[in-house]
Amino acid sequence: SVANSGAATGGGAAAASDTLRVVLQQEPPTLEPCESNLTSTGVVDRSTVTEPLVERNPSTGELEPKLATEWSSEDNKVWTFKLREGVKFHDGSAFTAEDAAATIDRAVNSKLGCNVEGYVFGDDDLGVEVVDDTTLTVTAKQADPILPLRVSFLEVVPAETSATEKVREPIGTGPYKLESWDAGQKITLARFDGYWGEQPAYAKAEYQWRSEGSVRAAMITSGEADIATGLSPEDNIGDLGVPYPNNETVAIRMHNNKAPFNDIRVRQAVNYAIDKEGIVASLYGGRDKVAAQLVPEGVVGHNANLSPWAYDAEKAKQLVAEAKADGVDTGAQVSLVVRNAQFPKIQELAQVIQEQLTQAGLNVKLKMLETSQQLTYQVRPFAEDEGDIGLMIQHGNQAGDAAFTVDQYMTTKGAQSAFGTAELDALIKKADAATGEERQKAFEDVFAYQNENVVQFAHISHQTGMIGKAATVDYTPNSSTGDELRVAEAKPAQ
Amino acid sequence: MSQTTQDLPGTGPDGTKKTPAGHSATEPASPARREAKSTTPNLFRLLLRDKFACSGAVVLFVVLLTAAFGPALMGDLATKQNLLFANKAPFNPANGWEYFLGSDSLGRSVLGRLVVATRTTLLVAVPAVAVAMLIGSLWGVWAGYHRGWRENASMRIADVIMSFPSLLLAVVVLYVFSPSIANIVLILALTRIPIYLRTARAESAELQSRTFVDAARTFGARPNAIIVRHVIPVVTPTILTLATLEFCYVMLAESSLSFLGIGIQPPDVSWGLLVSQGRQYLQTAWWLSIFPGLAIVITAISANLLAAWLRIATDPSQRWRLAVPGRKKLITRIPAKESK
Amino acid sequence: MTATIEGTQRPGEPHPVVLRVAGLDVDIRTPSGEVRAVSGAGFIARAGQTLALLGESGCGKSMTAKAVAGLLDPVAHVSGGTVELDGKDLNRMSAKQRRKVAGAELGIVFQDALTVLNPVYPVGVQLGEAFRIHRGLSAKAARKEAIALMRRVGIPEPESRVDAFPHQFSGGMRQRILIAMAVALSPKLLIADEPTTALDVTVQAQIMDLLRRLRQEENMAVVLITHDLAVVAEEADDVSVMYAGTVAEQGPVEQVFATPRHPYTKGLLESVPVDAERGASLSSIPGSPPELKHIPAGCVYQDRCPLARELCRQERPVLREVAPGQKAACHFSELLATDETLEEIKS
Amino acid sequence: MTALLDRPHSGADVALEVRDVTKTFQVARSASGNNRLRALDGINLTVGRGETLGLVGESGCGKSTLARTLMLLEKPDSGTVAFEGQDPFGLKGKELLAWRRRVQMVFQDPFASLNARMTAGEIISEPWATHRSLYQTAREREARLHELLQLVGLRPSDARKSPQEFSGGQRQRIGIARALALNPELIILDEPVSALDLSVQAQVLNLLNELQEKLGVSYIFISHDLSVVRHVTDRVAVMYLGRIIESGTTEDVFERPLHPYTAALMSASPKLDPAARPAERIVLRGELPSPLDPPSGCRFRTRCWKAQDICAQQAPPATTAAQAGRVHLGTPHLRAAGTDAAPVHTAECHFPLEDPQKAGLRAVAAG
Amino acid sequence: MLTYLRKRIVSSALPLVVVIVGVFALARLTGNPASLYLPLNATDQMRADFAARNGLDQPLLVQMADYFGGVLQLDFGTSLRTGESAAAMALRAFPATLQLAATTMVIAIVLAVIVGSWAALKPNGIADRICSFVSMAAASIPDFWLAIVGIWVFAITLGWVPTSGVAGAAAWVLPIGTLVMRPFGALVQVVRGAMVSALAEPYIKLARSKGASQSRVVTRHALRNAAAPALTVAGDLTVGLVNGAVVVETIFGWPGIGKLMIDSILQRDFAVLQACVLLTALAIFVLNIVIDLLYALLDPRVRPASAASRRRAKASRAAVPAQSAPANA
Ligand SMILES: Nc1ncnc2c1ncn2[C@@H]1O[C@H](COP(=O)(O)OP(=O)(O)OP(=O)(O)O)[C@@H](O)[C@H]1O
Ligand SMILES: Nc1ncnc2c1ncn2[C@@H]1O[C@H](COP(=O)(O)OP(=O)(O)OP(=O)(O)O)[C@@H](O)[C@H]1O
Ligand SMILES: [Mg+2]
Ligand SMILES: [Mg+2]
Repeated sequence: SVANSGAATGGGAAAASDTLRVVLQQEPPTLEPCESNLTSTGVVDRSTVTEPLVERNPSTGELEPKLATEWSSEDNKVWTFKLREGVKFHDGSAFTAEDAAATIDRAVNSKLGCNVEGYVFGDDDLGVEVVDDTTLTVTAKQADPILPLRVSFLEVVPAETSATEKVREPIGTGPYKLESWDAGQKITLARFDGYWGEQPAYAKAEYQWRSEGSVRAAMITSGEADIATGLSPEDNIGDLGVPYPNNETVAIRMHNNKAPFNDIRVRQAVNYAIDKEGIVASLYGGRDKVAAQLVPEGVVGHNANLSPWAYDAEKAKQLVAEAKADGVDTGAQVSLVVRNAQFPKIQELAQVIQEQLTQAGLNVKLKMLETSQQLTYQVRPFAEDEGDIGLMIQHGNQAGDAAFTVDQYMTTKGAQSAFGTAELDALIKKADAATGEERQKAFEDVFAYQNENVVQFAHISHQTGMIGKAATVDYTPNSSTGDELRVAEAKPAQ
Repeated sequence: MSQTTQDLPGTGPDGTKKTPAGHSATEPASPARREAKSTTPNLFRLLLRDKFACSGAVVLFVVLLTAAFGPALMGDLATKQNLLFANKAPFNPANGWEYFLGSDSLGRSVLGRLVVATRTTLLVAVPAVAVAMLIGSLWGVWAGYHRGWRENASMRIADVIMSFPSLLLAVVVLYVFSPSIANIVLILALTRIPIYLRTARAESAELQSRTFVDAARTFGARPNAIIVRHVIPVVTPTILTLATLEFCYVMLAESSLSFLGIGIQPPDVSWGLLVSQGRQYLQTAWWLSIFPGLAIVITAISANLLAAWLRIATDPSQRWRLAVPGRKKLITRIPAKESK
Repeated sequence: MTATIEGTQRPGEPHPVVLRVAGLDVDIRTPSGEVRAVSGAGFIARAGQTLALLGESGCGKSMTAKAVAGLLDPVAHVSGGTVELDGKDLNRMSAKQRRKVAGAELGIVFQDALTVLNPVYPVGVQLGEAFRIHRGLSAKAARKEAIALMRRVGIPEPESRVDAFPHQFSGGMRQRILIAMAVALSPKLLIADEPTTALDVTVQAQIMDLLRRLRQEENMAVVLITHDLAVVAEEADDVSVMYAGTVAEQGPVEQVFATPRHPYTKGLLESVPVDAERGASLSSIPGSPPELKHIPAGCVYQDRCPLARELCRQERPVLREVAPGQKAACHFSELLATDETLEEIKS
Repeated sequence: MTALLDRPHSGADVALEVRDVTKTFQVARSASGNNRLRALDGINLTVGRGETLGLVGESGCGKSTLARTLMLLEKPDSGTVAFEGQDPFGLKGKELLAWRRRVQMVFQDPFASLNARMTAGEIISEPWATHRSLYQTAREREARLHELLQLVGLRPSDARKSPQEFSGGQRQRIGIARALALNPELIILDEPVSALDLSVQAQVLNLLNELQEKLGVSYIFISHDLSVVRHVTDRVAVMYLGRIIESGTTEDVFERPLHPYTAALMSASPKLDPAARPAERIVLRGELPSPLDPPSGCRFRTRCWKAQDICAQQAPPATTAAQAGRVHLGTPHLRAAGTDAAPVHTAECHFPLEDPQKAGLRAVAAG
Repeated sequence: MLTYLRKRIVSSALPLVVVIVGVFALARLTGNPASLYLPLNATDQMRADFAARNGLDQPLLVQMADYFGGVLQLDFGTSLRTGESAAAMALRAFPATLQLAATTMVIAIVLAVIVGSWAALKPNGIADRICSFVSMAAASIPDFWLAIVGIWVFAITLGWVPTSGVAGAAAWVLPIGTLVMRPFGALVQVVRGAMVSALAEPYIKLARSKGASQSRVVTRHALRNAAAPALTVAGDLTVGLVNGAVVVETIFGWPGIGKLMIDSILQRDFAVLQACVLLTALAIFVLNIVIDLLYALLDPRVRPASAASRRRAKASRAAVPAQSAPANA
């Protein structure tokens, strides 16, 4: 608001303390709850305006009750959810099992084309049944041990919500309700008095968006905003920058249908050739972690025993040479396909990798593309290129379960998987069906197997995000802050 | 009858008494006079006389040389990474001359990158300006000369191009083709054609009503011949001046495209891209964006200085401005004497 | 400078001296250096009389006029001499003082009537501007004055035409408007630079008529610049013949035309097509004036003069009295005081 | 309306014949709502071979428009033009080019008609770039260029200079040399000397005269300087508001004008010789009426001191001198040449003027 | 004048249609939006549904016919991204851009007229040289760089203005300060050139002959005559701004049409893109007509039919080719 920014420009610290001002990277296209797995939507929606039945604790990885208080299943197929009583929607109506059922139907079983549908649920529809006002059963086609986790992506909306059109301004049950949306300028949320849980500290939350990182940082330093997302170390935020591990992993995905990546030695060589430690140290200020697999610690299935590939330029050269000696055309051009501005310093990273792969004896051409173009390389059916393709991917597992990673990236026909093997597919299938310790173990095997026998990926790092936070605010980011910024957790600093 | 031919050579007015000075008024006799005879002063000499334009020319020449030979000399330097030597400040002799302008976030020499970027920048800006200038001005001259429907249609086409979002064009070209220097040139050239088209058309329309063009028509000269002989030479200085302003614009447009991520793509490197990439290090490593920015500004100013001069130098009615006041007097001072 | 003109005040005479120009030098900047376009020009203009400045194209007539009015192009500047208007030296005045004089005491009609009016303002506004500047009149009052002026110079229906734009007037009308503008504040001196060259004879006659009337009514001194001998003969009292930036000859019109004492004047008079000589070849002055860059030492006319001798190549003749009231800058002007043509004199 | 009779002094040798040529321009609508400006309104002209026809008239009466129309720079709305029996407007391609070669023009303004960015040599030899067959080799062209320069009184070294380096008179000579480059048979001279001062004017007029004598060129000579016209032309046509209102031999028109406008013109012309000045000068009232809204009937009536009611109602018929009750005197040198088909002196006026000599006689008789 | 206006409007309507058709066709060359709007692992069925829902499965000509049918009923389609009416989005963003463009141009023109006239008083003099340096530098600094430095200096270090946003007058300072540079630089050059030639015109001397002071000569007589070329260039520059000051809008979070357009392009949000282009093209079309009217207002000679005679008059007096018409950018 005018008053706020006016005061802010003057002193910086004297921000009105009843409003939390957040500055995002981009404006949410909509606040449609069934698309809240999209970062730009979810960051506002999730657990703030709308709430799911079940919520994953990003720190512990445990599922916690939200609008459902209990859930259970005998066979991992039919799941029964007990719903919380006394919950009200922002429009005053009471939350019942009807609403929960409608939400699931709308998001998963409709023709709405919701983003969660493809992202979290497979092609199959779910059976939903309202038992009574507070009881709901959800039936999966096949046994699904992580169905509650999947359900945690479904933000509950009233049953009256249109099932044929998406909504821009949702009605939810969350601690904040949407007060106003000045399209292009800002979104204002106001504390929902009828909230069933604890009242948040801030009466209002105000979202703005700036695409330049340095501008977001500047807004924190000048006192125009309290929280800024998606900063990078260069944005000169100083002490006000708070880093956090953000679940994102960067890797190179290699195709294997052409020379030289059709030879596993070359793919191994790529892994040896990249100086991950060096990159992390010099480009990312040592905050990122060198990665050995596509999921970071904290995700079910993360294999703690895997160690990253050592940086060994000599070995890389040697492997390439060996392949060459065996008749592999190691001089064939490889396109290193990179999406512009996907994450901080991606251009620099791409150039470093190009350089290091060239050192190893490969012929690498850098291809920086805009999102839509890059997607044609990222998702099946893959665009053809004049040569072999190495795609830089940034994968974030928001769900905390490796299934969300491996199904996509490692199965033979996975939407974002360049290739796989039958054995790996089998391992994955087994892991998907497993539960508990067994599940953890099974996915660990999957990751170990890929690193040893498939080598589709050259892992680079598990990234660290950074938010800017004014000294007047008390908020601790966690691994999901980038996807769901729970403003209700923020408090004025003492 | 004899009167008529009096000033023809050989039949001087004073018949037998022909003296050198009396020989003629138009043909200078003394060597000194003959030397000064050429009244269209040598352009190069005029250039040397204007300090500003001269320094502009020198800068442009250096830039051209850099673009021509720099990459061969410093190509390796520009790509040699050294992650342990990242973001070193400039003007530190201890780092060696290669790092005189500092190093970037990958430890590459800023100097080397600047030099290599010169070629890309010129390869984008010069052809883009040249292509747009050639097409736009020839088209405009043609449209303005013929007037009528050709003029109207051309102006409407210019309107279309002007109101077309050039960014969309950029994305289309980048998507349908691939991000390459040639395609950027294509976009920038295409979108700037109307500027020349309009200017050339206006001048040409004015020129085609001039009497000397009518005169050419009376010999039966064809329109194209008239355009080549009479219209183009007059329009050229204006178009050239415009082209220098456009040169600056094109460099900027290219950097804006880089900023939006749809321009020159790494590993190619241009001044605009360097500024764009360097902007995030503004507070931590100012030299990454300041030096390429300066390069753009200095080149633009130099081109403009030269163009301003060229405009005056080629305009007979303005050329006197290039004279430095009181520099040289061509005034004969002969004491007048009363005589009987 | 010896080439000044005494211009003595004849007491009790109705034609006091208004303008006295002496030794006027004007230099022009060119890419190859400075050249002198007007060199030591001098003349006087008297109230109620017309002085004609005569000379061929490019000889410096307009330059002299503009120098007197202080309106030279930036390419040129006055480098010597005095210009006295009513006894005040204009060249010594500050820019501000000169602006006070401009329009109020000295009016000028520029050579190119077709372009000199500002195309974007109605003529009424331009006519009234002098009143607004010097008399501080309101726009309304100035407009009234403009209408009166237009009526005075014979523009029909001034009330309706006062708001018309210059391009809506014919050449002759525009010329009248310019004259009206120059005489708006009844200046003491009016300089008219080729006011009729672009016009045909019937309009020319009208304009000359107008000038004559204004001169008589206001007792103005008029400096009339032209290269038309016939106009000079009909309109002027005195004439100054200029050649290559210098004054070649001056004196009362009848006297100068009857007995020219400079070979240039004589040559000019001989090249007039006279009715009787129809179809025959005309006499002309061979060659062309010297380029400003290459003004010869000695007499400026030497290259074209049939009488030129060694003396002419070495010494520049000064303007001297060769007959009562008549001056010429020629070493041999005495030779010319005959009825013979130049050809005959030479041979 | 009867056409004004007009024929050259020697009936057989007609070079150019113009019949009823009308040209209108589309212009901004005037107060009366008219937007068609009749610059030429039924022009009839004949030029004989080797003859000089003078065209005089007030500024804006259409002289240049006529010249431009004859040069095919404007297309007439109606009427015919025939040069040596050929209608140039019907020609195309090679034939048109051949015609262009034979008819040339010198433009009114020596400053605007030369391209300032070309040298004199380039300007003069420009026509050969179109008429390539005229001089095949560069050497021939060079030789001809020098010849032309010499002819117009310039020197070979002048070929390298650009127009700004020449004085007005010299520029006009370049224009003439350019017109001569194609060896034309008819040259239209649009005020060739009005920008020049006396001595230069004399040079140019002499040159033209000499060329005519040497090469037998015909001229149409447009000017408003009557003393010059009188000096150079054989016959004169007087234009007023897009029409030719009087034509005849130079002497007839100058000495014995039939039309009041011609008389006014003659009388307004300043004279160097005080003796030649008319005792009383006819000063016309008012301005040239707007060609957009020409007066009804006789165009001149708004300024004519002899106008009566009929002038406003009827366009005046063409009247010959004989019809006006004149004794035909003819021109001495033509009579000497032995032609009996003397040119006719006609004017369009309801009340043609009396013969000044007769009037003088009457005055004497009355006195 | 009215007939002229009518003619102008009719003759400019066709380009408007051409622009829209061109944008329509070109946008569809940039690939299928489905991958941007559907989950990465969307099934073929989902893709087909998406295409059918948005009419993307039809042949291009049918799509175009549908679109124009809609346009005639003022239905400009809905945004793929936000589900809002495309027209509403474009109309919401446009005023922000217009405000920015108008303010920028007004400031740029005023400054340029002052500086340019000052420089023109003594061509090639010291003031002129300084102006030429300053203006050229202003015109050649990358705007995004200037914007970021501006934020750094004025918002963070000095704290005088907010970094970005649209709240309050102070927020306008940086975006306009950034945007004004290029028009200012280009216009100074043009105004200077036009003023140099205007001050050399004979009517200036006429004004001086009446005793007009320097300031009167410059402001009353020269400026108005010099306005036409400046107007042309100012028009072109305004077109550039109306088409969206993308960079500045992006950096300062200015919710304008430029940002909307680039987002729509990058997000393949065709309906919004088309609505934006239609709107800007319309605005440019109106702008061109306004400029034409301004010409006539500034210069009474500019009446369509009298143009020919004016050219004649001008041509006949030009002793040297009129080289004074200054170049523009
Ligand atoms: N801007 C200029 N640059 C260079 N030389 C000039 C300029 N203006 C005038 N001159 C020169 O100064 C000389 C005098 O010019 P001026 O205009 O006084 O001649 P003029 O006698 O008025 O001629 P005209 O009868 O053609 O008007 C000429 O030789 C001319 O070439
Ligand atoms: N292209 C044109 N468009 C409109 N009107 C024109 C055009 N050309 C000439 N006119 C008009 O036609 C009339 C005749 O013009 P023209 O130039 O033939 O006159 P002129 O007799 O040659 O005059 P001057 O003695 O001034 O040269 C004028 O009223 C003029 O305004
Ligand atoms: Mg003059
Ligand atoms: Mg004419």
